[in-house]
Amino acid sequence: MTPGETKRRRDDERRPRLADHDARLTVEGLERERRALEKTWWNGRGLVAWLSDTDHKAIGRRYIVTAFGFFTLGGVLAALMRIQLSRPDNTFLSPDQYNQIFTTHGTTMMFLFAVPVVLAMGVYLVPLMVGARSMAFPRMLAFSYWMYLFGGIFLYSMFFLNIGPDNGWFSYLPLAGPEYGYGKRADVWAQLITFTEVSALVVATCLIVTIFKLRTPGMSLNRMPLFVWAMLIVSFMVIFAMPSIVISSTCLILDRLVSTHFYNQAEGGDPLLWQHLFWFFGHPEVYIIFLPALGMMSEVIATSARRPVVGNLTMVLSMLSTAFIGFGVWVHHMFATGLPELSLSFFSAASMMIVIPTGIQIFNWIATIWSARRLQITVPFLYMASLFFIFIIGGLTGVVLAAGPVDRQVHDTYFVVAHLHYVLIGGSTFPLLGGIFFWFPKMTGRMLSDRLGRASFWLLFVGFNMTFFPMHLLGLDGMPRRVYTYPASMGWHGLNLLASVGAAVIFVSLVVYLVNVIVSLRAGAVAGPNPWGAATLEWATSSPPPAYNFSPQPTVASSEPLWHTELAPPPIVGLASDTREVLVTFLLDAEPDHRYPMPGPSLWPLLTAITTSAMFVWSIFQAQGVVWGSIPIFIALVGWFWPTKGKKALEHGAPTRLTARESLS
Amino acid sequence: MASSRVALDVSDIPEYGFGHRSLLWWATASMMIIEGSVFAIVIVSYLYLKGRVPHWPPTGPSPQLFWGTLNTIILLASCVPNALTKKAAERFDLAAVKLWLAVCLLFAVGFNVVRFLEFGALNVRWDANAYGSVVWVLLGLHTVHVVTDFLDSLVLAVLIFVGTDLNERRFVDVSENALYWYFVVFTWLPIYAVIYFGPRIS
Amino acid sequence: MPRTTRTRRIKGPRTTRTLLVLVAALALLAGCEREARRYQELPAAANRETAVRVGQLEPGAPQQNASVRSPYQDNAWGIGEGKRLYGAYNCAPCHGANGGGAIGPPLMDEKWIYGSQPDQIFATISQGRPDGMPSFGGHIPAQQIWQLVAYVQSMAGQVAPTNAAGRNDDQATGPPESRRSPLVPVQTGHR
Amino acid sequence: MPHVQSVIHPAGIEAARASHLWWLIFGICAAVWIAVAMAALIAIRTGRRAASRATDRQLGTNIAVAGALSAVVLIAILFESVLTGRAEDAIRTPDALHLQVTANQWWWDVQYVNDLPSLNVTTANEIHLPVGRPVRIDLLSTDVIHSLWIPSLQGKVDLIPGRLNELWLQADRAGVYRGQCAEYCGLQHAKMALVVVAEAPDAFERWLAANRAPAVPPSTPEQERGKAVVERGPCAMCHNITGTLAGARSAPDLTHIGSRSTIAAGTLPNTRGYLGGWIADPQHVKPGNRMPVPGLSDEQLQAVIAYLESLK
Repeated sequence: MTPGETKRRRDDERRPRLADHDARLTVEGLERERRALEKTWWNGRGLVAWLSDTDHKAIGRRYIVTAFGFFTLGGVLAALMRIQLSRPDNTFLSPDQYNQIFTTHGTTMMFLFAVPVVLAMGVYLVPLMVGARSMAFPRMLAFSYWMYLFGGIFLYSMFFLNIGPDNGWFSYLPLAGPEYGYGKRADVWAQLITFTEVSALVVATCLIVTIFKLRTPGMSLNRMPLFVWAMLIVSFMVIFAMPSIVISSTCLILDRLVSTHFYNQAEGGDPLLWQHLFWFFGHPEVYIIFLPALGMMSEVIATSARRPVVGNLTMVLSMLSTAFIGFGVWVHHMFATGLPELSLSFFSAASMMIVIPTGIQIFNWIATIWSARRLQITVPFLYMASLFFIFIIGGLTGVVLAAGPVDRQVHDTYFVVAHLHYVLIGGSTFPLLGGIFFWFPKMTGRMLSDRLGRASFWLLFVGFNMTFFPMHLLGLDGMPRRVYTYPASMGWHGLNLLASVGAAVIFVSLVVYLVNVIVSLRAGAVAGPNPWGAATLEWATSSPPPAYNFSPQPTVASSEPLWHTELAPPPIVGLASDTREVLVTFLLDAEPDHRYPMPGPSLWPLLTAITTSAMFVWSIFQAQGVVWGSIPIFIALVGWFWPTKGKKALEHGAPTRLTARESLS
Repeated sequence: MASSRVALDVSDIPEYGFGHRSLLWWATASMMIIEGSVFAIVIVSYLYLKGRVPHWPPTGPSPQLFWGTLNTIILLASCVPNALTKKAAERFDLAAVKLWLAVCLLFAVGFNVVRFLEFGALNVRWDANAYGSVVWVLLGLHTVHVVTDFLDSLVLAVLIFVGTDLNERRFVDVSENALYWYFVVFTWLPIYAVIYFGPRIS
Repeated sequence: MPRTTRTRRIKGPRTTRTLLVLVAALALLAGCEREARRYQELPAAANRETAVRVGQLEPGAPQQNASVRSPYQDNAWGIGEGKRLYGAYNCAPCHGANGGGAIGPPLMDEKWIYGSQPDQIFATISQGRPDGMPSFGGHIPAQQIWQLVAYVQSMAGQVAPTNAAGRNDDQATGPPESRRSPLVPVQTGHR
Repeated sequence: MPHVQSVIHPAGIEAARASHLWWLIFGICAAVWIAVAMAALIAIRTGRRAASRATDRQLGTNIAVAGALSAVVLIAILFESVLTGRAEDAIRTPDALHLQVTANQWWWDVQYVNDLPSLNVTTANEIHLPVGRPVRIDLLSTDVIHSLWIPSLQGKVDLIPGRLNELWLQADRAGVYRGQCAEYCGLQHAKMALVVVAEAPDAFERWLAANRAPAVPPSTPEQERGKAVVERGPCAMCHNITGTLAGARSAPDLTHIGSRSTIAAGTLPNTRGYLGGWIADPQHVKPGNRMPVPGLSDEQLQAVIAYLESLK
């Protein structure tokens, strides 16, 4: 038996002990601990410190703010389209401008808003909800944010340079291919996808590891909040769905840049291969956007109803089955491509069956509200409850689209535009806005104004239906999607004008929401740790939480720890307060396993993101950019993982002002 | 909760964990899922394209077996020093880790060199037809993994030999790196089968 | 110590801003020029046709170099349209699908019988040449001739690779214009 | 609304099947929506007064019942939809009228295929159909993916380069309908429409015969001049007029342009004024389309218009 083996044997026997009436638990002991933690987890002041921050709360906030920035840009583009379509034969936009605008609108909303923002909510909330001091791999997290930010900046600088993609957010071949996609526009789209893939995959990995290994003792899987479950499932969907678009967009760039023939039917390629690969990612994408919203629904409804959601297990199971079936429905985007009848029937069936699990969840929520212990109709609850009226319409029109013969009529018409906005806005953006409203006090320490909140909600509710409901009728009356104008003789202008007016109402409601945020940041009522009387752990710490989230780290004995204070399980002591240490637990029952020091702030993630972005952009103009551009990335990565004394210094608390040299260690 | 007088004292538990106990293992696992599905999707696309044309390869001969098979052997053989590295790391045997990691790197140099000969043995250019495109991408993707695996093993070896801030977690790194090595080797087997026997079996 | 950091903080952004502005301006030019879709207006130089110089000798200062800029030379859209017209107007049967040449001279090599200057190419297309090159003037509007000129230039690697066309969705015939190495043009004159 | 392009105003059996299925699903979905909305409202009222005495077990059974019900409804819809899909094949008969539609950016090339190729009829952006006879349309594309959609008659099918798709339909009500490209195909996707005229069989046969004939020779000096301009000028580089020197195939066939109701792929009515405006500056009406500004003088333009109008 080598000394190493004896050491392993000994270490495996080291287990936590119960500390009784410990000095560390006296008021002053806890105070001393907090002061030490403040010092250890403090990030320092100044630009460099800001750029090298790795705190999941800071990054989550940045993600959310950035995502809403892109949401605004995408919204402005939508407004331009509504102006153009408000009357027939309008010349407000040229066809070339319109095509770039609708493409960039779709791309922004899917890749730069919907997915990042829901993942960002997870980044901010999951560690708090599972009672962890930090996210796993905080530096990877920072890297993912910078990649996302640079990707968005890349898209919009190209857009303003008139190199905006103009082939639709789905970039069908051969229109986006080397022969018909003149210039660099299609490459810009494909490379933006690469940026967002990288960031989404990294976030998904961080979330999975955090949820599996950093849950505080006592939080066995069956005690995990539903939102955490949703984020876990979504993270797995991301890592299974994204590879498909990784490959297809890479092949697109290769076809355009080095003349491979993946999508060239004359040399054995196939344009439909693109559609299969794209939608094998594209449809799960919808559920990636939608499931986290369901998680938020559950948290908010449980809180408003003062009771846990009915049928916790069925909720989890239906989210799981949605995730599974979600990978088996992609062909319903291709019903018009002339595929064999049999496969169509199969995918029809799958596309209809996926309604059931979502239905079950909706029934569960209704039952929860029904059996509430004095339901409180808060603003977040309004946003969530609107789903019963709006999202349902989207879900039901989804059934319409699953029926082959009808789909071949309304496919690629405004009926589908209406459907997808009812699903995505009704099923994700409404809950998201409610969720922001709900967790705003936790993030900022202040409440949003209830009156402005209600005004904004009702404006959105009215404006949304005004904009998108008429589109069902337009589709049935034969108006195709993606047309930059339409002749007066078709009689579509009345409904289009109505939709455009509705868009204006939506705009007003969002302005009200923004005003509410700005005003409340300054003058909002100060929120306590738990203003809504919610049950989950993020409400156990102060608002906003300290950099180290919890001290002492709580443990749990039920799935609603804050509603069962009588259980009061013993908190955690003994985590180092002079290094950024977290407690790693076992996967299933979250028994304490070992302590693990998290790295401190660093500039390397930013530098790696810069070098990576440079390589990505270079490579769409010159193939050799891939080779030469990779060298700086490698250097940056080595710098990132190179251990130095400096890092030790950081782990023992950041100096008052972080200099670039220190933050590069 | 801070008012409680009883607490769970974790100050005595270890600061590392091997295998599925470590965070790194899970990150590696997630990476392996991602890249595994990437390979799977390219292979599916390969079969899809194969099914659409009468002859496969459409024109020209199939890839020569020699270099690819040789590389398969080298990769499989590299599992031995890799396994020994992993074992050594998991009993904190620094000397053995240094030795076997060095051997692994030698193998890595070997299959990196042979890999570039493989491209020549494909008998087709990427811009000749869809078949050429898909085999080049398949081989290219795996090459990226072979190269990166070599590079990060190299960096790790340097860290081990220089010995800066050498603690248990560095040995965990070695063990996870070995895990990823296995991944690179075992994903090669289906890819090898597809590239070299896909054209031969019709 | 704080001073240095302050100065760095103040100076940093300004320099970067100026830098960004510069880069943006350059990119703007490049981007707009490459991507603009100019359907309607004839580009400034488009209605200039010059006599063709078949011989090398000319009185006084040589005028060859004083040539017009090809209006679509830096415009991916124009080059792409030119490529489409090359097929639509049956240039391929004589000059080859990718300019490899057939009964007509190849267009992808460095040899230019009647000169590689844009206006010379324009004249060749619009006025025709002895031994079989038809005169397309009056049959093809000047705008489209200029698009063809830009495409012909790209076939011999006379335009930036980032503007030249990629492969067609067609049988693979050698590297596409965007992957041809630039050649130094030589005016051979008519044999 | 004119309803010339409406899903719910079918004029053919296939479209009628689809719209029947649509109304069925719509009815069911409307009922479901009302049920859920009511349930939610009542739940909110009950919840506010904390009036529910139901145990989670009871709620669970209700949820299970609701879930089972929705499954049953969905299976019913699926069943009906698959049956409809099968029924659509009924009109696939060998004696069907055979057309071939080839999509181009951004216009439709229409061929009436005859066993004797010499008897083929070529036209563009306008389809004439005999009422009550099944029609098989072979779908091809010369460039990117398009989708042929004539809502009044049948659902859409894509035209994909390198693939041959089929669209089967039958007009049961005489009338003029409109179709449009339904797959985004680039700059002028919005202005890629076509006219469908469903008429009595004998009227159709007359039309077909008329279109089989070559172009009528010019009858006035102006038309004569117009013909000359067309043959000598830019027009002949792309357009075909059977029986003249204009024989190119990369633009719509003009042999009987005078008899068509629209120009520029269903974009403009085919009147003297619009025709003139279109020829004078196609890029103004349809920016980016493949017809260049021909740069004709005024009297050339007038002559060309006179000639084209004479091509009945």
